[in-house]
Amino acid sequence: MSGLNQGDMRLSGHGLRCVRGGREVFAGLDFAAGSGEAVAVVGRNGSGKTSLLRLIAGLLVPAAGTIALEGGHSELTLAEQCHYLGHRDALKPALSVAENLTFWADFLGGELFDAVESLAKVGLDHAIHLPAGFLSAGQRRRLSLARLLTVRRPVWLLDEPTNALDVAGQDMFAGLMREHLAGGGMIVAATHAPLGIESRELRIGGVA
Amino acid sequence: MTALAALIRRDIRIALRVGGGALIGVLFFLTVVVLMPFAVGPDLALLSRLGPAILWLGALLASLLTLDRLFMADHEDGSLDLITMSRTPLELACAAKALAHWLAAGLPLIVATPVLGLLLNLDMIATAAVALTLLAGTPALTFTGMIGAALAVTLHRGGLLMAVLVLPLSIPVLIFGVAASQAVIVGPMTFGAPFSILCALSLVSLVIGPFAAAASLRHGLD
Amino acid sequence: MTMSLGPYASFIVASYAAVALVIAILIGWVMLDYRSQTQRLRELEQRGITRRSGRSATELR
Amino acid sequence: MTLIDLANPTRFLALTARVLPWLAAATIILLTIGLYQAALAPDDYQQGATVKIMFIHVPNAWLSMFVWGVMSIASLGTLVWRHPLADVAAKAAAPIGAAFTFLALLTGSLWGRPMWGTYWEWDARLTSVLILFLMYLGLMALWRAVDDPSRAARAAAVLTLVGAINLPIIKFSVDWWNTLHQPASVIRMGGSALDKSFLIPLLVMAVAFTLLFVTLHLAAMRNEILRRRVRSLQMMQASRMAFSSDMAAGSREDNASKEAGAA
Repeated sequence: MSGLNQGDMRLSGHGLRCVRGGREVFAGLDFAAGSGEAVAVVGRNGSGKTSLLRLIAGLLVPAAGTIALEGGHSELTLAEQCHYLGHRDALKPALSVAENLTFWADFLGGELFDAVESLAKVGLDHAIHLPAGFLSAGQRRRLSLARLLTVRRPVWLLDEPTNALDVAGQDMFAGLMREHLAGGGMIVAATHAPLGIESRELRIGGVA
Repeated sequence: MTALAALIRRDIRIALRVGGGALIGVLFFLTVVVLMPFAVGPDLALLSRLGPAILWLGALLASLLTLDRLFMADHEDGSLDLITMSRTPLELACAAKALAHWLAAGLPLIVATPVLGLLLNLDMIATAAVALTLLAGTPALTFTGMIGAALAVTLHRGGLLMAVLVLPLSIPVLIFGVAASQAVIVGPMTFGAPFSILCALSLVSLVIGPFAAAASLRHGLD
Repeated sequence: MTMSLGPYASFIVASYAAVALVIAILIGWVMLDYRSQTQRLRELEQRGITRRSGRSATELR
Repeated sequence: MTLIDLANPTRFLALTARVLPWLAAATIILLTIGLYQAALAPDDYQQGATVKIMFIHVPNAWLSMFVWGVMSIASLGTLVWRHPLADVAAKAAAPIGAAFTFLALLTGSLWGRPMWGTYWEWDARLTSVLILFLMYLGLMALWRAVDDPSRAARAAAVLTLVGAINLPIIKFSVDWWNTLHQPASVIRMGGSALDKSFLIPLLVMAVAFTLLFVTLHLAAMRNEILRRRVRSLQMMQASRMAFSSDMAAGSREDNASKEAGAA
């Protein structure tokens, strides 16, 4: 994990306002996370948890406010230093598990970690040659997690990451997140269920 | 560079695997061309005069109709989000995807052209001329069609709407493609002039296509 | 034995050759496919994946 | 051995293994005899030696229709009797049928060149075969488009049967279209008036090619059954991993890294 940390990093947003389809989702939102910290975004359905993650990932443009990563790589944008794990798995059923993972490793680039070891960590190591279409929902999620491990990014943006994972999978995932934080990474997770790690709570959209 | 090569490799692989649509385009091309004589009659002299036009129309429809899933599939499974976020400029990624599509679906059309030329009673030189113009012109079709494919993602609609949007844009390519092949068969024009315009159209679309598609995709994200 | 095939000998030879070639491709495809499927079954069995009946999947007799 | 006995794929595989060598041997013997007789057959007074192309063109044309017939029966088996091997038979037959149809077109075109002066004439008979070829290709595309064979089987069966009903209609329309535009087709085979010296080798070749199809079809069906076994075993492997993933990491690691190296 040494390569991740170029000193202390700090991800912060100020006065964020998000408008989707003419409707204001939230406004005046502030948040911050330093190296080794996790933020759990909570709130009722439709309160804008996913929108916040997509704002940070650069997939949505904020109507007002700024998001910045201090101490990160100077030549890269914020989005390029983020991992985004959304509802959809970004997997191709026709390709094998290994082909899916090595594609993202080759395409996303940057600092890489061994793909086979990542698959072993998420418990998919003997499915390497199976088509991803044969995997169950939980196994597909594990394969997506392997992408987070193989391609190194300091900021993890996780949208309901424990969805479809069984109890053992959730434990495994909590371990991976702890490892990431210990290496100086940051996590912003939108979640209903407890994350399984120590985290700061960011409540949006009022009381649930 | 490895990133783009990986993207091209992946898209070609998916197109050739079970469920991929690479060869359906050729089959469509074949079917459209075979349908024509039933409409215009089996007169070989007539067919050989219409041959280049029929082949060009078939190739045009085949390469555009296979395009509408170009970005849609990646959008539906979330891959497009990751591609947008990546360190590879979205314009280059779009160009790579279009190139992969052309290799998997456009090249087979050109390979199939000689066989279809036989059915339409085109002689060797005419067939070669049509194949050459298709080789020069189909990249233009793919790269302009890509804009429509990107709009389809933005608008959440594929299929016919895309065809309606893109077909008018492909008229110049059709004009000069058919003109160049006709020039070889009947004259009176030279082959060179329309063919160089066709090549120029391809080059222009290679530049415009990726930028327009990337711009459309960026605005279409939600 | 020599046959006189007339002025169109090349067409006759070409059609027989084409038929031979395509049939050879068909036979080759069937045989290679068989080999690759049995190979994959054997690999799967080595990894301890067996059929419910407990019998070998490649077993034919 | 009744149809019910054959419903068990394992028993079918056993039968195939026993029968295939004999079928292959019979095919080779008949083909040799047929080719020998075809070589000895006299030249036609009108067409000269090109009539020799008939001995391979006609069997291929016959098979192009026969295979669709086989697939139609198999499709009935899928839709009506729900015979477990029916869709295997239908799927395995499609590429072989397409290959024979392609050969019928190719030899027809090579035969037509000396007769007509062009490789291709929009002659009613050739055109119908061309449409049949397109339908074979479409059917193969359908099989390829869906990953799960049992789901594809229904769609393919419906399409095959619709095709079988439509083929005579297509043939009729094409004939009508053709006579509208030009006088009847150029090649005049005397039909039943065909001379015995042609008829016997032709029949032998037709039987030999039919046997060839049966041999290839059985072998392809065997491959298809094995392919489905691979598929179901892989699915089992995928679902088994879910249970073993927690303890798996250690014991299987060297195995896995070896595979990744191979990939």
